[in-house]
Amino acid sequence: MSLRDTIRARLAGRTGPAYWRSLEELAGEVGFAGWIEEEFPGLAQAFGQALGRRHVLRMIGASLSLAGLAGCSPAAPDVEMAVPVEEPGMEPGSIRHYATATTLGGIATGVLVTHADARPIKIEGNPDHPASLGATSVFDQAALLQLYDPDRAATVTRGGAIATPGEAFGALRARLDALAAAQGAGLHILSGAFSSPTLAAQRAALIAAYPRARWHGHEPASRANVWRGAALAFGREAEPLPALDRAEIILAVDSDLLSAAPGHLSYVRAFAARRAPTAGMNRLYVWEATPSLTGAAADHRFAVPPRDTFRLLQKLAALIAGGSAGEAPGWLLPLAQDLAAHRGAALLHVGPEQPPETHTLAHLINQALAAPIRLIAPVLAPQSSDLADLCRDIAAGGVDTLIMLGGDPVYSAAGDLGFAELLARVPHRFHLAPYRNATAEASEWVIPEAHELESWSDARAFDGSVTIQQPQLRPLHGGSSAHQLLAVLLGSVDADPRAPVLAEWQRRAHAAGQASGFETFWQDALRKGLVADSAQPSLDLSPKIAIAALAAPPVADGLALLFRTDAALWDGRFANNGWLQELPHPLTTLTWDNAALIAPADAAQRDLATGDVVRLAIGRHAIEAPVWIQPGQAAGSITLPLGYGQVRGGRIATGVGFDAYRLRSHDAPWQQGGATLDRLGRTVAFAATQHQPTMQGRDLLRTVSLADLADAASGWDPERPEPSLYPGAEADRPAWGMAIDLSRCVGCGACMVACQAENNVPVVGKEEVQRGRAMHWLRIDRYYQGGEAAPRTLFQPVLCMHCENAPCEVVCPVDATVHDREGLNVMVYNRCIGTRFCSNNCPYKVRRFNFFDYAGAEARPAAARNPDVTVRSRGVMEKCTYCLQRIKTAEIAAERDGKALADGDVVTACQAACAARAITFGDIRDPHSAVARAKANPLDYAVLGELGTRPRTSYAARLSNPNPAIGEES
Amino acid sequence: MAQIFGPGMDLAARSVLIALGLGAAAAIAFACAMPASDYRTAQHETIAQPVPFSHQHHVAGLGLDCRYCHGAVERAANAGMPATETCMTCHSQIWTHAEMLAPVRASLAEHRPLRWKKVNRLPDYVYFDHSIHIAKGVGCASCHGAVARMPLIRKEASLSMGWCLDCHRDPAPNLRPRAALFDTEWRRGDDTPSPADLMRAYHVRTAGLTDCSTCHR
Amino acid sequence: MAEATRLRVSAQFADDAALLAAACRLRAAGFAGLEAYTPYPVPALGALTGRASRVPAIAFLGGLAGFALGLGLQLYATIIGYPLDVGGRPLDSWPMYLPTVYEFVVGSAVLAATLGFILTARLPRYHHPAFEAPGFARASSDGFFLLVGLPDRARYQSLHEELARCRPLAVADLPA
Amino acid sequence: MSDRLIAPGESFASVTDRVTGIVFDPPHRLGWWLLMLLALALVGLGTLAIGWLFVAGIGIWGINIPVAWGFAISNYVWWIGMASGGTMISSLFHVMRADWRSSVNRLAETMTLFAAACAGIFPILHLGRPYYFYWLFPYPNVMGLWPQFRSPLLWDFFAILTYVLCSMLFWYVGLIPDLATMRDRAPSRAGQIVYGLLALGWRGSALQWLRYQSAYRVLAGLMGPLVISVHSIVGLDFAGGLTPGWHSTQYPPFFVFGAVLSGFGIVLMLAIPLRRAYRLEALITPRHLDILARLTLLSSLAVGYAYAMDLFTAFYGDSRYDHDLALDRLIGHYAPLFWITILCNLLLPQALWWRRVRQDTRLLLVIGASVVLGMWCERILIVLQSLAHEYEPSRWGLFHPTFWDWATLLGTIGLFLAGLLLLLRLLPALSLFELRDLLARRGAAHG
Repeated sequence: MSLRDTIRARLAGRTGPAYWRSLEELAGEVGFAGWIEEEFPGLAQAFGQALGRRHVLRMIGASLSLAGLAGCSPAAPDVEMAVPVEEPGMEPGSIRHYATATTLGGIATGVLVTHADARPIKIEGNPDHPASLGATSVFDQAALLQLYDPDRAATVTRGGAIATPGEAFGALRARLDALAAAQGAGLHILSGAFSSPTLAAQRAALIAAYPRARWHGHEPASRANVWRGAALAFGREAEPLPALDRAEIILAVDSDLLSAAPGHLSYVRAFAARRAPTAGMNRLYVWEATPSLTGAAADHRFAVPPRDTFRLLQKLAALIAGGSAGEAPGWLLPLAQDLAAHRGAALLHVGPEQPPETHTLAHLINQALAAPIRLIAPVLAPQSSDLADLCRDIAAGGVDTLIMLGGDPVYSAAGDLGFAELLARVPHRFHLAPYRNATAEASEWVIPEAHELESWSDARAFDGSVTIQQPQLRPLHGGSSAHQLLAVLLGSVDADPRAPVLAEWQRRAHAAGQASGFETFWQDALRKGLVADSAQPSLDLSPKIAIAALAAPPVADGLALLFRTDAALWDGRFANNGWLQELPHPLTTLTWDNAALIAPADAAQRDLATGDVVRLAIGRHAIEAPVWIQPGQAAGSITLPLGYGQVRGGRIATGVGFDAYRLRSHDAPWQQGGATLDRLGRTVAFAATQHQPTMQGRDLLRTVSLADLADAASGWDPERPEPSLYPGAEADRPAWGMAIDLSRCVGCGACMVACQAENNVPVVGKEEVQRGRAMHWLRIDRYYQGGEAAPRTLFQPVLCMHCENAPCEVVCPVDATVHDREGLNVMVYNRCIGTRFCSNNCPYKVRRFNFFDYAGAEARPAAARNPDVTVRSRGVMEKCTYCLQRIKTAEIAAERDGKALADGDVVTACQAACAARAITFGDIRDPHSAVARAKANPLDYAVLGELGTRPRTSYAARLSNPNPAIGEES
Repeated sequence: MAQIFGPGMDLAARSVLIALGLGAAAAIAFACAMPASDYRTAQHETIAQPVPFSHQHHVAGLGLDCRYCHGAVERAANAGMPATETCMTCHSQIWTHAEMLAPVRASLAEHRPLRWKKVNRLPDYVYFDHSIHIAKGVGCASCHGAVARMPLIRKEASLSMGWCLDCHRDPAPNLRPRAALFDTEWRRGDDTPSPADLMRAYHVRTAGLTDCSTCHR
Repeated sequence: MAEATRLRVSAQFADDAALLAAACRLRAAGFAGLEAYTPYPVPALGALTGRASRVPAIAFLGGLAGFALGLGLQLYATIIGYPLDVGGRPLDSWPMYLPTVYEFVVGSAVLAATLGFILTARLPRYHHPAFEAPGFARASSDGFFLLVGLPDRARYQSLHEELARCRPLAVADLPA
Repeated sequence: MSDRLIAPGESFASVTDRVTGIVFDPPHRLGWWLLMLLALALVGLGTLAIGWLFVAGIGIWGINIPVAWGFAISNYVWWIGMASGGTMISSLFHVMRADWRSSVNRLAETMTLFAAACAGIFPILHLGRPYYFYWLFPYPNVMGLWPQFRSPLLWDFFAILTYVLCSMLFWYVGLIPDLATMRDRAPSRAGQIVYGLLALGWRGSALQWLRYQSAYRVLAGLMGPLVISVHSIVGLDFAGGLTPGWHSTQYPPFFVFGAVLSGFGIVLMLAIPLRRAYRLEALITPRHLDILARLTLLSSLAVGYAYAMDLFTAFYGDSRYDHDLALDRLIGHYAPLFWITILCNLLLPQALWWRRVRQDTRLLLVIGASVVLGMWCERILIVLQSLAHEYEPSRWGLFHPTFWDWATLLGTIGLFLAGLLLLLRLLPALSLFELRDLLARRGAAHG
């Protein structure tokens, strides 16, 4: 081949961003670990082990993010890597996205992983995936940090001594052979909830091979109540999927509809879409014992103690049926009428914490209302026996070998099971460990578990749709997946991570007689991140029981303890994740801690103040926990968030908060009565990011009820933008602006974590947060309105307003913060000398300062950072840039390819993450741009506009749709 | 009373005072000039590389196009360094046993990267994009100089912020026709379109080119 | 003043009045090259020298220069040097430049005044005949001295006579 | 009592002996050394604090967001205020030909010098990246960048620079004739040479005096406006911002009042022990103290007016932010600071209406000290309390000083003390030639 041809060949079309990777690419790209070692020797110990030694990737991008600003003399030469062999997708500066899925409690959310220079640096939602629709949750965003967590289990150990994977698998085989004679009797496997068809198949195969082996399921946040409730109502287990887009009236009972329920991102999308007068605004009623995001979004929220819920629901049912409720709160009748009046467009949703009976009752009422709800078979693989059974078997001495697939059952088992003690009696204990957690400590063999972004697998979304999870890089710590481990149990010799998944889907293809088209199917599934039409079919079920015949669940008397998954740590699996630890809890704004939430009335009665440590006891179990006085908490109940107080499992996870599992009962996992509370006279200092609960009557967060809309519709700021003596901005460039719709925002915080991930925002730790030095560029202010007992909760995301007449700029003595032609308030880190005058002069207080070398102190590997964003050094100011790097990337691409920038070409990280589509960004010059249209909303206003700062970020007032018959008071 | 100081003192004192004044002025001038000096910018310096690669030989001698090795320059922010296999396309045929090329062969054999020392280096907080400069008609030579005449590569421009600004304020003189972008020996001729024409042809707009956000993120 | 002279005679007086009287007398008698030294300013003596101070003028010029420099520098930097949009303010926000200009003015005026004084007062001058006058050390605490220079010995005698009439505390010839 | 500015029976010689005696034959050597050691110990502490600051970063201070300015800026304003007061005394009253100034101006100027030095440290220390402070200078650089001249901080930078420079020149020019005196009385050859060099060969000829007086008058005339501008600009550092409680047109004069008050306070604090220790009662007479006391009273009233206006505009105006802030000032977390300020700066000085108080040096000392303390509280209050309660309640937060905050403050106090003590032993503490001038014009007897 002549030279010229070679050149043409090399220059020949490398196309734009690909959304998937072929198997060949993958084969190449698993070399990540290799170059990490080459490029960041320091990282090797950060990962606690010497890393792989395969292909070395070119690493320019990351070297940008390495040193940050600190002491770089232009003369100092540094190294530029040249790879031995060019791999596809490793072009320097190339950005690619690869589809996969993250799971929570076994249920999948489809995501696209962004790769810069062939390494994952960001996670976005997968627009094609029903559970994501392009949005992400805090957990999805934080999965990236989890992936790079240096504290993850890294080595195979036996009894604490380092061993090799070969030895571990060998030992497994040995146990299996030993038990084979007895058909596997004595072989027990413990796994979390899972929806993976492959794992289900492997389980079936294993049980087939060893009929007397037992498989136990253990999920701390189980949805069993939901299915049992359905079973009671319809004779078979089912999962209700509310169609919020068709719902006008919604009654959520202790519901996690907008925060945690499988598919909540899609629910939020549908709910928010109808929070506008033009969209036939829906109305949300919420009964709940402990405040939740759903409650905060409600038009009417009623704090209902757990013991009353069922009885109240019965009365409601009676009222809807046209009967009488007897003695009931005043709002019940209007509510019932409202529901009844919207037959076919009204629905009830009940959270998994409510006992099955409540769910049954709700199902029956929904049936009566012809509610827009679809019933499907539960997407999680059924678990015939649970942890309690395992404990019984151990106690009976029938367990010879226990294989624990992932998780941390020792920590997350209900206290009354005494699993930790029982586990010690099992002769052979294997743990596929994500971290060196309590379970790993208690196990004989510890095999590091590969992160789901490192491994091949598959998982179902809330509606059953399957995503095939493809690894984004080779396991950083050389971990294995559950599939690999089971493959070994099933006798396969090589531990090829892809084989089990590929085999399962080939089998299915054969079964469906589509073997021929498999390759295309497979590539298609990988590219889309979705297996076509794999959603669960609806079940057509009819009630098998009458409301009257329904027996009330046992009510918990006395002081009730409510156990809830944590907004940041879920069931504790994210405890070692700095982003989530530092993510302020939406309602308390608490970071780095959990607290026993107590109602203001109860606190007053017991003379408790926030921070007081109390002793909570049920029976012989007791814990010590600091209380937090939580407005809106139902009197007589105390909420204990799970997931904290771990003693093993990483530098960050340990020694934070208290462990509520110790008080948890296996049979009543969500609520227990008859607890006692004693003051200990000690207090702890919390690290909350907001200390002022109310708005002080200031006009920062505006609210309007649908009824008063007409009056407000005239608009608040008659003259916008306010007249100014100063010269206006040029019209020759885009004018970037942002509109935030407070009616849509549910305050989940996904935008905060997305921003943190995108912009290399450092984690500062509890002490620094306490000292008021949290670094989030984007924060969510939480204000209460009304009385402590039943306040209204309002959320307002606040980021840099990019004021046209920016007060911060005028006071900077060195031009470190100035405007650019596109109206961005630019912060030039490398020019900043740190006078902090700009922060003093910012009325919105959106500027953050590096009081210490926060970025340098992070245990996070430099390779995990976004190479397109400067890492800030000590002593410089920083703030939201409207994702300047994304703007520039889009602009350069457009200029290079001679195209005009189109609306939507630039999407900020927060905007992308937001399920509610509360954030709109774009060019406000163009009257047709989405943001311009959003700002045309009469409810649109500028916060503190009277100061003449002319912010580019504006807000649309929060619209509520209260029932006139009830009124705003509650 | 006697004199404390001799007759010579006045002259001495005055000269000392004047010297001090001049000295201070000189020191300040030096401090201002220092950052622009070659010593600080490493301008015109060559750095020892793992392989003494001669651009002169490969570009002027063999007539290789810049893009043969720096393939990403038209598409990506970073021009990119050639993979070892690129070197081997030829050197698997010629100079196969040259001592000089041992590191190259080793790199391919052991899958270890060649670690070239960066010559044209920007601070980490500067985001330079090769592709847009090429697309807008700025040739390689404008920053990298006449590489075709460099046996060992050296830094031709100071790459100081002021130097970047000179061009960002008035790009016209540094634009060249598409055909000449990768020709480091190109000189403006009579048939060359005028700078103004080139500005129009490439749709170069100077508004905002000196914004901080153009280079700093 | 009296550099050209060979002979110098110093006379010490009891107080400024006596010194002043003596000075007037000698001047009337046609003696040139008189220098009077006092431990504190005696305006009348100053008046005798018949010179006015140029220091105020120098300071004023200094101030003018400071004004030009201060304003020029800021206008250049913000309009030509590197025009930037700062908080939407116009490039020539001259009212906001005035405080700095003011400091420039005062600063350079003070500097000019000081230098002006040192130069016009002919300082530093470490070696001077006056220091050889007996007891001259007291000129900086409570001594009042008159120094007379003579071109030649012609009027030497008459000078001594004149001085004697002024009742000095002491009279001395200084070594040439 | 006598309203004399110099006790009877003082002569040129006696005055000169008294003052030069402090240098050439100092009394209380032990006491001086003890004080000096104390001062140096404080300097050591401060050096430690600053060293750690550079190693660890300004995170070691209590500052945060919203309260991004803390002790550093408050101390800076406090010191610069006292400095300004000193200059005010020596320059303004010279221009007004106020004779009484003669025996305290040297003290005031020297105090100014070191107060300004202490002040000058803080703006640099408080930077996140202090090693780049020189970016505030307009100098040609490879980045093609200039300072941002609209920033009050930059005004401040130039103001301080000019102020320190001019104060030194003013002080030195004022010293020249006295240096000559020291030269002529120095017992040792070395002393003669050193003072001789510094005196520039001053002879006190009629012509030199002529130039000297006009020059000094010009300098004094320039220093007055300068010092007023300096502190007005310090006021603008705050008034230039949007922050409620700062954004007020009266800040520049308000800050000047405060500066003058603290200046008189500190001069009282220094003059009284000094005249006692070095038997200068004859030169710093009750009359001087009486005048200083009256001026203290006057400026205390001016400051009181400013406080009143601050609250009045807040409550009278319709800005709810200012309103809330003023209320918080009266009863909020930082209220104690406010009331201490009122007590020290406004109430205690009212005692000076009574002649008996003005004559009692002990009481004067107490009042002087209380004013200095009060002014510190005021500065702290202005900086902290306003920042802590800005526009968005969700961002309200408090400042808690750390050990290092205090250490740095003490360090500068030590520096101030050490400097004063040193110069006390090296230079005439009072302006000799002006005292002579005074004596001459008062027709006092010759020695």
